[in-house]
Amino acid sequence: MTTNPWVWLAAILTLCIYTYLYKDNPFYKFAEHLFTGLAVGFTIALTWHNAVQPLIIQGIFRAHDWVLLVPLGLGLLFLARFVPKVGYLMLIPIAISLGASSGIGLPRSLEAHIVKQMQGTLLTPAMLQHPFDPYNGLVVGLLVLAGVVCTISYFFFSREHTGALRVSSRIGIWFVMIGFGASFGYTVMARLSLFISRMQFLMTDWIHIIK
Amino acid sequence: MKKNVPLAIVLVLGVLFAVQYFVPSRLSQRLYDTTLEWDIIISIPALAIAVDSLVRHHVVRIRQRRKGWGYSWVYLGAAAVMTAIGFSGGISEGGLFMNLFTFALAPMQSTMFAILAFYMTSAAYRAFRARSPEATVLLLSAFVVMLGLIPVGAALWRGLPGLSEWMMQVPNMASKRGITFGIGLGSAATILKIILGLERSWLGGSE
Amino acid sequence: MTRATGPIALALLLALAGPLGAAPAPPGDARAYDTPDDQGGSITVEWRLSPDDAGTRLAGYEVHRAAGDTGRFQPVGQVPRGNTAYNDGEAADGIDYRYRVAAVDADGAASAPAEAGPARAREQWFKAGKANVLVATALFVAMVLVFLERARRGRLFIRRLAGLDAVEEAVGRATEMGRPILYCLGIGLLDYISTLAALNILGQVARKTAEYGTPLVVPTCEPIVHTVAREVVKESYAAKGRPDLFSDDMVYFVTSDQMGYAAALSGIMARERPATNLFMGYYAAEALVLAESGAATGAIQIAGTDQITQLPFFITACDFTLMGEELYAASAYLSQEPLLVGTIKAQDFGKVLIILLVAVGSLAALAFRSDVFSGWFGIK
Amino acid sequence: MKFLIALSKIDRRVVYLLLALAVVVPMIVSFNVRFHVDRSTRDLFEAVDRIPPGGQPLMLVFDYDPQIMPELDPMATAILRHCFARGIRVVGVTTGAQGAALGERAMARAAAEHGKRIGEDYCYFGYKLFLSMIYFGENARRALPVDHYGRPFDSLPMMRGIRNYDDIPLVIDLAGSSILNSWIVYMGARYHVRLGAGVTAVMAPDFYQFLQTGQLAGQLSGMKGAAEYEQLVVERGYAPAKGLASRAMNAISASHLLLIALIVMGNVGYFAARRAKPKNPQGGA
Repeated sequence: MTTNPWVWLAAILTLCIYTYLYKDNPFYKFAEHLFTGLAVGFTIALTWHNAVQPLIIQGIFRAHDWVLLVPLGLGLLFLARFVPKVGYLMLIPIAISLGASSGIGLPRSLEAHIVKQMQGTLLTPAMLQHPFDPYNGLVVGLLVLAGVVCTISYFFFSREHTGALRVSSRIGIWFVMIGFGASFGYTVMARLSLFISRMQFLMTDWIHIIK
Repeated sequence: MKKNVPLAIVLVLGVLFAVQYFVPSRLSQRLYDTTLEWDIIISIPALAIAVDSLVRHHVVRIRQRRKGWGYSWVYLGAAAVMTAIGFSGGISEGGLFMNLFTFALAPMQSTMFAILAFYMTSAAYRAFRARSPEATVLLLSAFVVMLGLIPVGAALWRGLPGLSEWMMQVPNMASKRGITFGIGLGSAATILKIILGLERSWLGGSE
Repeated sequence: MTRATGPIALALLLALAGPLGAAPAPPGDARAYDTPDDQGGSITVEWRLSPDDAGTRLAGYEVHRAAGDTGRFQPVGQVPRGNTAYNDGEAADGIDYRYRVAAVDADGAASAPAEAGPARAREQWFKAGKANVLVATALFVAMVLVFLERARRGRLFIRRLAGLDAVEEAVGRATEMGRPILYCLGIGLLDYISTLAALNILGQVARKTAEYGTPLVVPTCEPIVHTVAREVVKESYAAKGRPDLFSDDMVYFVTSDQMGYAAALSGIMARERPATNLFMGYYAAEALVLAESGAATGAIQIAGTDQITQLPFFITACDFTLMGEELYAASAYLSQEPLLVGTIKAQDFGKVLIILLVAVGSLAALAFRSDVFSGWFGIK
Repeated sequence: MKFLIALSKIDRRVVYLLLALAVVVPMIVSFNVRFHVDRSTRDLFEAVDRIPPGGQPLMLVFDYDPQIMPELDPMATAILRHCFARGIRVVGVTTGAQGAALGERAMARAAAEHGKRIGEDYCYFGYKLFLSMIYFGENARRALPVDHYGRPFDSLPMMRGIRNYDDIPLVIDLAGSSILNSWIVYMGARYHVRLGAGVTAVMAPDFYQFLQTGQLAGQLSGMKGAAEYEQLVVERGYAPAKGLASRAMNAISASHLLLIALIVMGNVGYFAARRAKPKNPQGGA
C-alpha cells in the first residue's frame, strides 16, 4: 500500500462515491457535499484568475483600457437582483448576451444543421461508379436518403400520422431506434474503459495488487 | 415598459449579428471580437447571484436544523477553503490548490463518470426488452454492435465487426441527420422568435 | 554492348546532374489575387509544384514581393515543399504588388522565379462563399414571417404531441402522491435553445404546481440560467395567485461542475424521493447518471433534449423522451400562444422544402452527372 | 416458469455486483485468451519489427491526455516493450501539454524494466509545439534544441546523425483527437513520413480510410488494439507475459458478455411472464 496521503485521499473519495450504488449513505453524502463544495470554490478561484485578473484588473486598472468599464458596468447590473425595486435591470445584461448570441446563432445554425447536412445527403455522380459499395455506393446513398426523409417525416407536426405519413414515420422511428441502439452499444466500451481505469488506480497506485 | 428595453436590445443585437456573419470587413470582425470579450466580462458578476443562492440555501438548512444539515457545513466549508486557497496561494501546478484538484476533485469527477458503466448495464438490462417492434429494433441493434466490438463476436462470425461499424456509419448517420434537420429548423425558428420578441421565457415570465 | 552504353551513360549523367549543384526546376503558372471574403490586408499567391517537388531534394518555396511597378523584390515568406499557395497577410490595401515564387533546395540554391501579379488587397463587405447560407437564412425568415401572419389570422392545425400528455400526467401523479417534482434544466448556458425551451416548460410546470400546491425542486447548474429560472418560477406562482407558496429554496444553485451537479442530483433524488423527475434542456454524459439514479427511486421520468448523443440513454432510462425538435415544439405548444404555432408550421414547410431540394438535387446530379448541386451546398 | 420470470427481475445491486466482478476478476487473475489480431494491428507490429536494432530510432508521439489515457497508455507500453526488447531506439515527444507527464512516465517505466539508458537507447523531448514537429522535417536539431530535461540535442549520442524525418524510419502517433489528421496531412504528405497510429475505439472508424490508402502503415484501435499488440509481442518472444491491456481487454470482453447475457435473460423472463399471464388473469398487472 502506498504511503502517499494524497493517494489515500483520492482512493477513499473514489470508494465513497461508489457506495451510492448500494444505497444513499453517510459516506456518499459526505463525498457529494465535499465534491460540490470544492467544485464551487474551484470555479470561483478560476474565474478570479482567468477572467477577473486578466480582463478587469490588468485590462482596466493596469493597462487603462477604460472601454472595458462598459461591459463591467453592464455586468454589475446583475446585482440589481438584490435591490427589489430595480431588479428588472438585470434583464439588460441578459438581453445583451442573448441578443448577440441569437444573431450569431441564426445563420450558423442554418448552415451547420441544414445546408451542410443537405450536402451530405445528396446523391452524387461518383456513387454511380461503385453502386454497391457499402459506404459510398448508390444503394447506400438511396438508403441514407430514405432514412433521412422518413426520420424527418416522423417530426412532421402539421398532420396526424395517418396514411402514407404513418408508414414513413414508422420507418423513420425504426431508423432512429437502430441508430440509438448502435450508439448505446458503441458507448458501453468507452464507459467500461473509464471504470477499468478507476480500478487500475485503486489496484496499482493505492494497494499495489497488480503491477 | 420594464421589459421593452431588453426586448429592443435583443432585436437590435440579433439583427446586427445575423448580418455581421455575412460581412467580412474589418469593422464587422472587430465588432464580433469585442462582443465575445465583453460577454465574458458581463457574465462575471452573475456568479455572485449563484454564490448568494447556494449560501442562503445551506444557511437556511443549518438554521432550521433540517435533516442532514451537518452536510451543509461540509459543503460550505469545502467551498470556502477552496476559494480561500485559490485566492491566497495561487493556482500553479504542485501547490495546495492544484493538489486538492488532482487528488480530491478530479478523482470524484472521474469516478462519477465511471459510474456510468454500472448505469449502462442496469439501464440496458431493464429497458432492452422486446415489448414493441421499436424496442426490439433498439435492442437488436445494440446487441449486434456490442457483440461486434469484442473478440468473441469476430469468432462467432467474421463479418460481425464490419456490420457493427456499418450500422454506426450508415443507418445511425441517416437517423441523426433526419433529427438534425428538425433541430436546425426548430432552433432557427426559436432564435427568430427571440429576436422578434415572441419567445420571452428569458424575461422571467411569459407575460 | 556498345549500343547500350550510350543511353545508360546519359541516364547516369542526368541522374547525377540533379544532386550535383544545378538549381531546382521552377514552379509553374504563378498567380496572385486578393484573398476573397476577408477584411483586407491579404493577397493569396498560387503556383503549380516544381517538377523536383516529388523528390526529397527540395526544401520548399520562397515568395518575394515588390510594391508598385518599380519596387525592389523583398522576401516575404516561405513554405515547405508540397505547398501550392502562400497567403501574404502583410499586404497593405490598395497597393499593387508583384510576386515571385522560387523553388529552393536543401542547400539554399533557388530556381528561376515564377512571376505573378500585380494584385491588390481589398476589404470585402460580403462573404460570397456564404451566399448559400444567406439564401437559406432569408428564405427561412420569410417562411416564418408568412406563417406568423397566417397564424394571426386564424387557427392552424398542429397534431397533439404525445409528450405533452405525459408531462401533465406526471405533474398530476406527484400531486396525488404528495411528493415533490424535480425539474432539471441541464448544464447548458442561457443562450442554448434547449435551455430556453426548458425554461418555457418550467414556467408551465410551475403554474401547475402553484395551482395544486405540489412541492417543486429546481437545482440549477449555471449562474445566469439560475437567475432566470428563479424569476420564471416566482412569476408563475404570482400569476396563479399563489406567491405565498413560492420560496427562495425552490430554485437553488448547486455547482457548475458537470459531474458535481450529477452527484448532487443523485443525492437529492435518493433523499427527497420526488414522484416525478423532469430533465429538460442541454445534457452531456451526466444524462444517464441522472436518469438511472432517478429510475432507482421509482419516479416517473420525462426527458427532453436536442443533444442527439444523449437521446439513446434518455430513451432507455426514462418513461418518455422528447427528441430534438419535439422539445422546442412542446415548449411552444405548452405556452398556448397561437403565434408560436405559426413557427411550427414554418418548420414543417421547411422540412418539405428540404426533402424536395434533396430529391431534385440528387436526381439532377445523377441525370447530368454533375457536382454543381452538391457543390452549391458545400462550404469551404 | 417462476425461475424464468425471476430472470427478468434481478435486483439492480446484483447487476452492479456482477459487473464489478466481471471487471475486477479478469484484472487480478490473468486469463490467457487468444485474440484474433486485426490486420491493422499486425501491420503496425510488422512495421516496428522491421526497424533494424541499434540504428535509426522510432518516434513515439504521446498526443493524449489523462481522460483517454486508459486506452492509449497500454499501447505506448506495449510498443515500448517491443522496441526495447528488440533493441530499437525510441524518441519520445508530445504535441499536447497534458501528454508530457504521461509520456515521461510511460518511457521511464519501460526503460527501467529493460535497463535502457537515456540518451543512448531512448530520448524524451516532452511537450513541443506541433509547428516544431513540422519544422523537424526541415531541421531536427533546431526543431528540438533541448530534451525534456534541458539537455542539448547534440549531447544526446543517439540523436547524432538525425537530420530530419528522413532519418526516422517510423513515427507512431498515439492520439485522442484530430491531431492525427494533422500528422497525416503535414508529416505524411509533405515529408513522406512513414506513419502509424494508435487511437481510441470511438475515433478508430474515422481513420480506416487512411489505412486503405496506405497513408497509415498500421493502426491500433482502442484497448482491443493494445491487447492484440501485446499478444504479438509475447508470441514473438519479446516478453514473457501479457500486460495490462490484455487484462483490461479480458475485463471488457467479460463485461460485454455479461451485458449480453443480462439482456437475453431479461427477455427470456419477460416472455415467460407474458405467457404465464393468460393462465391466471387474476394475477396483478
